[in-house]
Amino acid sequence: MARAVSTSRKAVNTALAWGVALLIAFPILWTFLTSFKPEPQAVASPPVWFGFDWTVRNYVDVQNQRDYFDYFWNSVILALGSTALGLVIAIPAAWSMAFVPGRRTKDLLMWMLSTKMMPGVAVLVPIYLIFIQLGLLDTRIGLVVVLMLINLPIIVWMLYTYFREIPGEILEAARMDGASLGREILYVLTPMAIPGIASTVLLNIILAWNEAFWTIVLTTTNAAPLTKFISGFSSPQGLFYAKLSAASTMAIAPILIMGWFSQKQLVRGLTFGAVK
Amino acid sequence: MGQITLSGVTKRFGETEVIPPLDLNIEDGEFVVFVGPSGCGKSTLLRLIAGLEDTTAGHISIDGKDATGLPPAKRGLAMVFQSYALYPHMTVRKNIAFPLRMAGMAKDEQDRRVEAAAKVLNLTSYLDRRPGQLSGGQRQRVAIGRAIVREPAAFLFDEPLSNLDAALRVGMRLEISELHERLKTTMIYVTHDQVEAMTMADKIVVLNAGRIEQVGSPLELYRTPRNLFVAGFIGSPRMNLISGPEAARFDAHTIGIRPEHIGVHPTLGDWRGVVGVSEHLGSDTFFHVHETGLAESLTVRAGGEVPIRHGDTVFLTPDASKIHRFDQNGLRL
Amino acid sequence: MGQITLSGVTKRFGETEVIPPLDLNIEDGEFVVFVGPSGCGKSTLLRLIAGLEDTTAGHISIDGKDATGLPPAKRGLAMVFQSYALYPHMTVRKNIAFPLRMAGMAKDEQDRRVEAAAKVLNLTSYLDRRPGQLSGGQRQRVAIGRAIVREPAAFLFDEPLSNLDAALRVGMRLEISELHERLKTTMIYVTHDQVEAMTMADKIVVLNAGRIEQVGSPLELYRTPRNLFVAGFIGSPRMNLISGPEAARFDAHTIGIRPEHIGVHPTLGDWRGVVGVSEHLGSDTFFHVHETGLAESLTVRAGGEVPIRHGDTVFLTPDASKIHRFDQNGLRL
Amino acid sequence: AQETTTLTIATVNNGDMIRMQGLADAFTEANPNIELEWVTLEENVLRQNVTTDIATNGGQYDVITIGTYEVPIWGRQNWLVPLNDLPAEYDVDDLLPPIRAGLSVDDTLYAVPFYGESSFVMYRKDLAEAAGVTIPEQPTWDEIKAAAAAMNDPDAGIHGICLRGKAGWGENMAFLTTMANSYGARWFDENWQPQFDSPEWKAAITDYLDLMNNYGPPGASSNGFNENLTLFQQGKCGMWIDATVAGSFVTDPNNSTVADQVGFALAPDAGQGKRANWLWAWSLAIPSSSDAPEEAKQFLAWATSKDYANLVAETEGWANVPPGTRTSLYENPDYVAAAPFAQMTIDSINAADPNQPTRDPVPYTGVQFVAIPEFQGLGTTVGQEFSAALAGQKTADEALAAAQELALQEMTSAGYIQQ
Amino acid sequence: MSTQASRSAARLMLSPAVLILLVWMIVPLVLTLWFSFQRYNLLTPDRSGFIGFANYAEFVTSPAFWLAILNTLLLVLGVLVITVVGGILIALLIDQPLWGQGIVRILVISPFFIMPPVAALIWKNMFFNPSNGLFAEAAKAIGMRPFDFLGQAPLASIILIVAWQWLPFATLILLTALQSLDSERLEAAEMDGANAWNRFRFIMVPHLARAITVVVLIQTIFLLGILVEILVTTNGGPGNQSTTLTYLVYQEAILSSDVGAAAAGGVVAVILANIVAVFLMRAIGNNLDS
Ligand SMILES: Nc1ncnc2c1ncn2[C@@H]1O[C@H](COP(=O)(O)OP(=O)(O)OP(=O)(O)O)[C@@H](O)[C@H]1O
Ligand SMILES: Nc1ncnc2c1ncn2[C@@H]1O[C@H](COP(=O)(O)OP(=O)(O)OP(=O)(O)O)[C@@H](O)[C@H]1O
Ligand SMILES: [Mg+2]
Ligand SMILES: [Mg+2]
Repeated sequence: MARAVSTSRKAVNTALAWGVALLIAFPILWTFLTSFKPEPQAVASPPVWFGFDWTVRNYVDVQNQRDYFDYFWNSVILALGSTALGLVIAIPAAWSMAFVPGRRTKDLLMWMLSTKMMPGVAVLVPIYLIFIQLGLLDTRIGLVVVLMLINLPIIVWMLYTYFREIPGEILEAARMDGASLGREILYVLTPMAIPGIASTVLLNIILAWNEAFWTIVLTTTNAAPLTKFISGFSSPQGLFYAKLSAASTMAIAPILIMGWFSQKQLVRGLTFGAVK
Repeated sequence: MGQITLSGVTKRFGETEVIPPLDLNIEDGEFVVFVGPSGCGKSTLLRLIAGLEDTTAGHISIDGKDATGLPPAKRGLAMVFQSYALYPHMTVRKNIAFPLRMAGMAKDEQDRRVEAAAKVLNLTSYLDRRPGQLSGGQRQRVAIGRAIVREPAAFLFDEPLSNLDAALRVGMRLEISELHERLKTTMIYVTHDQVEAMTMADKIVVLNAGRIEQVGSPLELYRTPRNLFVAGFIGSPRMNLISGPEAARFDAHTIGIRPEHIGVHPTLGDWRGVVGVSEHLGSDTFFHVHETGLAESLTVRAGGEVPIRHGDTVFLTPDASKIHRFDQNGLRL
Repeated sequence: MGQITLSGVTKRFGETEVIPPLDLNIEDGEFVVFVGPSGCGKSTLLRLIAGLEDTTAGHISIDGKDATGLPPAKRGLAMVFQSYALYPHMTVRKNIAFPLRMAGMAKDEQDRRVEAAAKVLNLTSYLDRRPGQLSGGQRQRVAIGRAIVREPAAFLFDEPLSNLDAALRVGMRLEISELHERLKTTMIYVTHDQVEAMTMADKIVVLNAGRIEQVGSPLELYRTPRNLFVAGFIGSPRMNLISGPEAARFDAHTIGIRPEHIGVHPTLGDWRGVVGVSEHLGSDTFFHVHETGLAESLTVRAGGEVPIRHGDTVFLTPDASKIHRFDQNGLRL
Repeated sequence: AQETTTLTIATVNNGDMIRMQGLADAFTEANPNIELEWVTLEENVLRQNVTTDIATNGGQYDVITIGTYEVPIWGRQNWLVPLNDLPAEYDVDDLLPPIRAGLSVDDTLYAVPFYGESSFVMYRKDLAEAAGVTIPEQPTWDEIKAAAAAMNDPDAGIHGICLRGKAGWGENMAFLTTMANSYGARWFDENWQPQFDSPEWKAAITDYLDLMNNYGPPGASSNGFNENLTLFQQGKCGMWIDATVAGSFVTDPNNSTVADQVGFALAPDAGQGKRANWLWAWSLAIPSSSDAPEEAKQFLAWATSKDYANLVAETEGWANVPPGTRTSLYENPDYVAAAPFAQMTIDSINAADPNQPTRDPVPYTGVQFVAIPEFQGLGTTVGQEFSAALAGQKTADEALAAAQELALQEMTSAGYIQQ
Repeated sequence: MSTQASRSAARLMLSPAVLILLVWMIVPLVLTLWFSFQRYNLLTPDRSGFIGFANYAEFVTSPAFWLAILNTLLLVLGVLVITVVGGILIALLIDQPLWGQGIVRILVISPFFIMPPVAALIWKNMFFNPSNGLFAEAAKAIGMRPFDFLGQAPLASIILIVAWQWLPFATLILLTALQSLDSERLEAAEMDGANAWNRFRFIMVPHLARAITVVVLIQTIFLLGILVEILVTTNGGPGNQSTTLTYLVYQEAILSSDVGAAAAGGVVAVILANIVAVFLMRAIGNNLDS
């Protein structure tokens, strides 16, 4: 409704929204702040807000304990690798479901989702044994495959809902124009679905980055990502709030920044067909 | 070349037979319009010809060769879709060149053909825009351009104008007709708008529930509709249909008389009635006449400046030579 | 009651003045159509009356009382939207009853009114369906039903038929006209389709870029368009406009002559030309005549059965009494 | 060129281990053919990863950090490489006897201690003085209770006593088992019958709950070692009974606000002949699935050697040397001078007897644990019962009854109790 | 679109995804089923063999079992209610015209990017801790006794953490749905005399139904598997106050190293998850089709 909103009303909205937003983001902001405090000031009572002795010592300490970048790169590789692999498998599947739907398509999709409901802990030992057999323990490729499998249903679903909004006529036009199936997907479907694929990729990267069960269980050093990095900080000895904050900040910062910068794309596609 | 023959072509979706066995012959260079109410199977028939659907039974041959099993790209046909189906991520130039690129044509030959098509369609200055930056009519022209460059044996159009507004529709209608005059390529054109059918077609195929009701030139259908369905479908406003004693007077189960073949007079005439809504178009006036005892309402066309208003009593006289007679099965007598 | 007066009503969106100060008076019971090209401000004007937009300046009074500041619900007006704006999760019955429910009306009174409206609109057998299960025309009727039950002082329609196909549009047009005959309530109807405007209106308001070009009955506009804009806008096919020496002959900068006021003859006439595309509608034929030296193309309407084809040379004769003359500012002389 | 071998070392993320990572360059310089990869994890995650790996023969690690609980069990399964062939200069006999015993199965050494610990009482001298109580070197539980009552001042943010409350066999149950030991209670009788229905357990748990409810910090049911350490360093605890390694943390002026006010005492007793102190050693071992056992041994020998102790002393000072493993360290005057808690530590360690943890005879070994595989799970579920009691969600009797029931079920299904 | 050729192509292109997911599901499931009938403790490999339903019996009769089911349901429902209601309110709020909308949005979605262990650590240490946490400080500042969140209200605390993590997701989807609401429909309701509350109740909420079901479906899938948050904060306690089914299985698998019992628990969990799934899919499937 395009009636003028009074300035006072807008001011009230703004104040409310900022209040809520700051409240929601507060734990993160506070962690960030704390990461620059000396340990004793991190637990000072009453809490210090800004008037503390700013220091990057905590970051140095954390970095000295273990090399952040090893973990960081593994996180990047696992997130990107599993996403890329997932796309390669999911795009054809989503194409099939969206453009050649059968009576079972919905059931199939729901079945795929239901594979996500299997509790990881229950199948930990079988998976671990299989990984030993295949020599995949603590390998990036092993983790890439597992993360891909975990997120595949979500990728397929998102792409499916996105593809469904692309008129089939365009693909038919490509077919009439002499494009083979592969070219139809490569030249027409994929470029058209870029926004949807982008948000799928973003969501998948986030999910893969933050996966904190298999990545901890199936890795030791070579493939260990930031989740493993942070799990070594969950209770160090003595006063540790500031160091914990520093390590936490390091673990979440890359994905948080990526998320902030790409939130438009992420939001645009993140509907799972909930919005028609 | 573009001679297309359907023999015994049938289409079933699961249990429902959308197209019962159907024969049709389309000559090279003809402009054929498929017309019929929504859901009658026009698009399905067109898609069968295009190869976008499999036939359940029957054969399709193009230029004498059996094309029933060929994939769409191999049939040498081009299609223009209702939604235009442009590739939104490509420029107009790339859109038009796409079929050539897929055919592996040399780059400069592609360019040459695209330029030529763009010139024909007045698109030259838009070649580097994306479809999203074009108006509806321009988009439609791009879709046609994409069809032209392939130099197909025949063009297939599926309601290409239905997304345009009234004024544009009239303009594009003319452009397509002129294109046909120029290229003389076979065109198969689907619409449910009978004005389009009448004004564009060499031959109209009237479909109803997947069956062909009548095939003929526009004026054939206008003058001698084979049955009630065609009579009611062709002509605008619709033909007035009257049954009962008045029809019996003409030795028919039902008689039909078009609005333009009825005379109006304030005091003299065969049928008496009261004027309901009257639509003044300036050039013409359409009266809806009630309480005639013949049908709920009779539509009558009169000149632009007839001094008759809502509520007046009028007398109507049909032009006897223009009365259509139908038997109880709805077939023309 | 539904007498509406706009005085000095102005609307600005940010910097752009969409409606410059505008005065308009709408009498109780009138059927007023706002017509004009896309983006000219028709919807905005309607929404100003409805109260869905604030006026930047000026006053709106309804039945003599100032309504400028009233919220929409308090103005006693009902609106039918282009998209129908039905509530998809409610049955037809609930949709129609919604305004009554909001007004806190007793349940049985609600039912009574809904039944009555449904009967008027032929919706009785669909009352328990959801909008999603209805055809376009039925949905449109539900939207009207929802407007009727409130017994508003005036109905506002914003292009209510533009989402319907041609045939349905004609039917619904009639239904709305008949509704107006029956209810005699003020109706303000927005469209950009001049056929709708001509056939439905008691009074047409032609808008262009937010300004009123002319107000008058359909035939007034058809016969005496005040300027070139109205002349070109009203009438279908469009009036032929000719400027240059031929216009000078008539002491004007531009002359206009409607297609239906030009005679065609194979050998005799004022203007010589070559027939391009001809559109045979059965009842009429429209010729597009080129190479006249007067304008790119002149449109001529002839009877249904004229033996003239593409490429023929013809002679045209305008009906001198029907020639419209305009000065260099486009104003009628 | 020599082939380099990479050793993957799983360590727990405590200060001593992390310090070792920093100093490991000394090792790799001396052994250029060996590269070290560190996996540093929080204790529970470490245990979970290492257990899964070793039990499935995954071969992820060459050196693992495990405790006195795992060593005998895993050694018996032949999951660990025996360490009887350590070089002479390593001086195995210098290891403290109770610790060495805990890391051996049938006289075969399966792990070498990195640091060892017992538990003792840490208290605030200033608060005790202000409250007018003295805490003797060998306190009884009654004296502890009295001192806690005297020092408790919640309005000033000071709690009389801080004890573990977080559920876990290595968390609250480590403390509670030693407390129960000192009250004369035991986990099982000689026939593996659970004993939580005994009056000794009842007394121990009741006293524990009283202490914590009256003089403990809020939220004690989620406090473990780290939480209590933080509280004590902030000066919020009058007393704290916990691991002897904490001695160096609470006296470290960099992190502790009360560094110069800490007094130490042996763990309390209740007149039953046993003190409430435990015995634990974080130790290094080599899984039999390792593909480089020889290089791993070299590393083990270096990391737990006297030379390593000297290296730490050189770089970080004597107070930071890993304690509790070698007799020689406690005979070193430099160390004794730098570590005020040294004597108390060695006395506590020597006072613990894994084979005779409590007054009555038991069929198991282990002071604050029962060295059977089932104890991890059982200890933790029982720990949850007591944690719930501490949170006020159960009474002592309910918790004890539930513990008895759990233990009975577990021991029966595991086959210890024959029906 | 449905020629024979395109249908076979579709089947071909669907098969990799289906096959690998099938393998990913079947192989561990079969192994798990197999283990669930075995005596198999990692730490006592010498004692093994078929023991019938003993593992199941033990798991189901364990005192924590029913509580765990209840806790699981409470956790899932609690988080769903908070995120859906909160999500709607926040979506309504930030959909209004306001200054700095972009930044507000960024702040609101931030928790979505936080990995679960970090989220749990932050909340546990910096907020819930009754001695050093900010909540305790806040309580002290207004003269109240600090509340021991994790000790006294463990499940509620975990629900709070998890809801915090998932609130952005719900908000985003609901916001998008809200923005897709045809403004003409709201205007129609306004013309019909509906006030703001009635427009919300009769127009917006029904419009959001579909988005809500999607939020419920996706979140339920993830919520049923919540583990790390519990592990880091309460370890399922005190007692079994915050033990969920997943945590119970974890306890068997990891703490007791009892693969057999864990497998039995896993099978039970899978069955329960599928019951929930079937319910959800019914509801959602319908809602997604319409
Ligand atoms: N893929 C399909 N599966 C099942 N039935 C279908 C399918 N496609 C079309 N139909 C049915 O076939 C009939 C004919 O459809 P078709 O699209 O050819 O109609 P149409 O004449 O083009 O209608 P319109 O004028 O509305 O475009 C309809 O009843 C339609 O429901
Ligand atoms: N909320 C708005 N903010 C800014 N400009 C607007 C807004 N609404 C409409 N306009 C502008 O006002 C002008 C008139 O719009 P309006 O919708 O009234 O046109 P219209 O005559 O109804 O056109 P159409 O026939 O396409 O519906 C247009 O130029 C449009 O861009
Ligand atoms: Mg169609
Ligand atoms: Mg408009």
